[in-house]
Amino acid sequence: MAKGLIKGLGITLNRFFKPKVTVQYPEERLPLPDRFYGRPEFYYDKCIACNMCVNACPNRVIKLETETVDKKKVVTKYDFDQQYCLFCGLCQEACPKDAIKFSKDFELTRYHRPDIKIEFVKPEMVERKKAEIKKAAAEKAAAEAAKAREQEEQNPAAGKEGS
Amino acid sequence: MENLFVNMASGMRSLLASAGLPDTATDFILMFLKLGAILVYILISALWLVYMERKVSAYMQCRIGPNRVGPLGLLQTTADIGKLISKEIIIPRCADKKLFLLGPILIFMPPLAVFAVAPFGKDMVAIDMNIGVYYFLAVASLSTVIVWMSGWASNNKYSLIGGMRVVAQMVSYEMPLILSIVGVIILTGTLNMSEIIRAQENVWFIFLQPLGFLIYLIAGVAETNRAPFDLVEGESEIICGPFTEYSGMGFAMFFLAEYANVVLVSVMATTLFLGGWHAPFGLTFIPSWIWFLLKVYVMIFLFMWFRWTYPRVRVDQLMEFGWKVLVPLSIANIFVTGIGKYLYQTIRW
Amino acid sequence: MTRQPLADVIGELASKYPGIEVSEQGYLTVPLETLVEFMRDLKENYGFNFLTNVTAVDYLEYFEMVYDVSVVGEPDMIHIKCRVDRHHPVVPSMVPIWGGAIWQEREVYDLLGITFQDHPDLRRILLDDNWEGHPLRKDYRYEGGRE
Amino acid sequence: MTIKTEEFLLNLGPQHPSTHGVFRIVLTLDGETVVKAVPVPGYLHRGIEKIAESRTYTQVIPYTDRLDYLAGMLMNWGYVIAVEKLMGVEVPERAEYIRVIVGELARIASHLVATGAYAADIGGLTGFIYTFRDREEIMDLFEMISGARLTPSYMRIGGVAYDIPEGFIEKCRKFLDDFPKAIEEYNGLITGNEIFQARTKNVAILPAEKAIDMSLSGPVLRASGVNYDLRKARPYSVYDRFEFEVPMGAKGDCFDRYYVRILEMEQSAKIIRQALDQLPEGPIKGKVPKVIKPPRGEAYAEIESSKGIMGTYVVSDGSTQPYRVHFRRPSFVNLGYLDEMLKGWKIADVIAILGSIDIVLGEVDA
Repeated sequence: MAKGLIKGLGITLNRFFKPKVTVQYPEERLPLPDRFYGRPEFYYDKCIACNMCVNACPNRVIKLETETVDKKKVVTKYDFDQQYCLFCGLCQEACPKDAIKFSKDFELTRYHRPDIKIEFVKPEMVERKKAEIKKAAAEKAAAEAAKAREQEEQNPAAGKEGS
Repeated sequence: MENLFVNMASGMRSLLASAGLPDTATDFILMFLKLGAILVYILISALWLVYMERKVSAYMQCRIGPNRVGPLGLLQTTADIGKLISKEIIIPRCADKKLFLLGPILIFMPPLAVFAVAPFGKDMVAIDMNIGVYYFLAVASLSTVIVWMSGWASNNKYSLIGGMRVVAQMVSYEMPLILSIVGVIILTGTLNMSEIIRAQENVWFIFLQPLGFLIYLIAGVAETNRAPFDLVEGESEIICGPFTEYSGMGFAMFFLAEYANVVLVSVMATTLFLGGWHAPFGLTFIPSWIWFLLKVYVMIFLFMWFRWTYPRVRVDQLMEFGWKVLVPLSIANIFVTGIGKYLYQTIRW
Repeated sequence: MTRQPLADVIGELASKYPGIEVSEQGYLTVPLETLVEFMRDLKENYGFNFLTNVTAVDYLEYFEMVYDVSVVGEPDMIHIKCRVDRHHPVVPSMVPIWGGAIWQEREVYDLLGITFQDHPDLRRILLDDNWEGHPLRKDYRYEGGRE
Repeated sequence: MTIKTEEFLLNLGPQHPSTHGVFRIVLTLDGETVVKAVPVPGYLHRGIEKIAESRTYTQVIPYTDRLDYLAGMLMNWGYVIAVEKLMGVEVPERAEYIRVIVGELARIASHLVATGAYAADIGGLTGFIYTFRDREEIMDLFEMISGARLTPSYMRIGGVAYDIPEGFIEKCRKFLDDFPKAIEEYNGLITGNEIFQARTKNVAILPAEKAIDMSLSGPVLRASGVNYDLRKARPYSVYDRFEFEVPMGAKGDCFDRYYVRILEMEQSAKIIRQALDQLPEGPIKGKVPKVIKPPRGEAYAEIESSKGIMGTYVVSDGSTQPYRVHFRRPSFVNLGYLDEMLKGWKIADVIAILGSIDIVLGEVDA
């Protein structure tokens, strides 16, 4: 009559002496797979400002702003509003240059609401990039000028004819 | 060791007597000391039992349970109580304020009062009453009124349903509880707890009254409102029953009182069926009071084991089981016991 | 009992009820007037006893009720549509035929504002009782949202 | 003497330990007996159908996860299959097999929650912890294959997002090997328990005709003895290649509804085993253009989700965004008969009956 009741007691008592499955979290951690969607990471130098991730995002989490310096796009703002993120990975999938990626960091809680929004691009990064572009452009211009001068020197007649 | 507490008491008595106090005053002071000791014991054991319950449940569920506050998490309950004390006591609008606040104050009274007659060891009983069992049954059932009162005073429908369930459950399970004890009383012919324990020197009544013990066990679980008879709280149905609206210390009092009741029922089971302070297999080198507590904790473990294995019965099934199964069985038990005793006596004499 | 092939059923129905349009995929468009009669016929004579899906679409000029009816234990399913006047969106309820329409029609009523005649309990179901408008209509404008 | 009694209203929910979320039932009670019950859903309504109208076809996928969040994979599947039908996309075989594997894993996960939560509803919390312990294994598998545990967003139109990672198959097989033991444990602790049986047997018997009439589906329908499982009746994907049975109940009471789920888990494990054995090599995504623009038209497709028939109706106006998306959510439709089912039972049975239908509020309220 009470067979099931006694069997149930047996199961719980059996479990009482068996090893436990708890993982003592902050000290012990389970390994995370490579595909895990944790905190997003942005690689500033890889980004080509193609806007693919912005368009792929279902929840309009990413805000991308660019500035054109010497015909080149410079990312001046890449804000990731994490509180609205669905962690679906569509941005990562859309990015052609792997500039946005999800890391394995899952401890995303913050004490203050504004801290949740990640502003990836720092002003100094923009400055550096701009300087780099300008420098590259200047170098290129200088090289071109030098080349032109060289050509001119080698072939002064042609230059004159052209003008 | 054996007479640790007894010697302490007699030492105290002689100390007070040497101070020139009259006998009545000494008795008076000593009585208070004994009751104070019981109070401390109940509170500490309630705290410890909350911890034990959490550990037992965790171990049965492949978990570890509290292990952060203090060594092995031993201070977890203390921390919880500290938190509950510091919380605001919220009184619902339109609640009967006086009764609402009276509930948690009174809830500890019945178990406290009953423990006065509990024999914790050889000669270790605060008040050796000759109607101890009767006193236990009478006072212990008082808590019903208090729980019902708090349920009614809360002005919450869940609380009210819970309160009504308490009454219904107590009325139907007090009956088999008492009737199951009657078997023991027939065997011993006394209501005095110490006498009952002394009568079990050779054989524990669990062997003479197995059915009585089983009925007592089931009814005892129902008395303490624990699974599978935890309809009063019935978390998945009526939130927390009569305690739904209680917060902070009020809730903590009910919570601890539940464990005090568990200890109480276990103490009674030990006294009536498990041979009280008698040591089994002649292991008398262990003091009697340790044996007693050991048996009490085995009983408590049994209660916890039930709770973490069984689902809850339904209210009509509870009533049916109480009235249609337990009451007839316990009456049959009394009948058989009576005949058995008569036969025993006629054959012997 | 072997069932009539689905294509035959559709063909037979199309010839039986004059106003029915059949699309390439086998979707039926039934006029509102014969809808109840058609549905009852479908259940009682063709054994389509399981109403899986009831919904509606707002096409700005008109509403379109969509019913998907199938047979328990069989692969057959018919996709039935019915145009409803947008200014006077009243449709006969399917609850008397298939009880399962009860909540789905409430949902349609709630989100698209189509009224069902003879529905036993036509109240809003997902939105608040005091909600204004019907969100799944294409001309529904909402304010708020984030930032 | 007669005592004058009065009926009273009890508001069960939206905040209640065992309404499985934010569901509310307004009960009219006579003592403990239910006289009238009015279910009130909608507390978790997020307007997913409306949101979907302003998203591209691919962007809807993460929102479908949030319908039945206990079986996100199946919800993904139900949506993509409708878009694929609309576009006429061929899904490669390997992708179909992967879908079957993760879909059946999701079914087991969902049923584990249903089983455990049901045990907790009846009052035995230990069963709940046991099932969640084993569900964790499935969550780990999902994490491995899709990167997320609960909301995988794993399926894509025309295939799946990623191929099976290394170690997944071994881990999956290990889970399947351990699973019968776990089921034995549930049967010992929950199913076989006399108190549990007393609480659930003969409670809220649902006759087959009524179940069909009310469009109930999934385990709720099959518990009443109706053989209607889309995987068998109208095999989609590659389900026609597997050998499995459709478990059915005899009576249609709460116990049958509970036990059918346990039996279904066993069958799902069987399907996964076969799918792992037959898993072909090949691409995981069909020929789908980068920008998904289905032709004008509409499609309605159904799959058998863990709660019942999950259908998706998609209307396309030829742009990149769906004109209208409608989800036929099984939990929502299954609840339609709740008010009648509850009548005449006790408060404790209300919980038992609601639990036996196994609802997920994300799905009910969409």
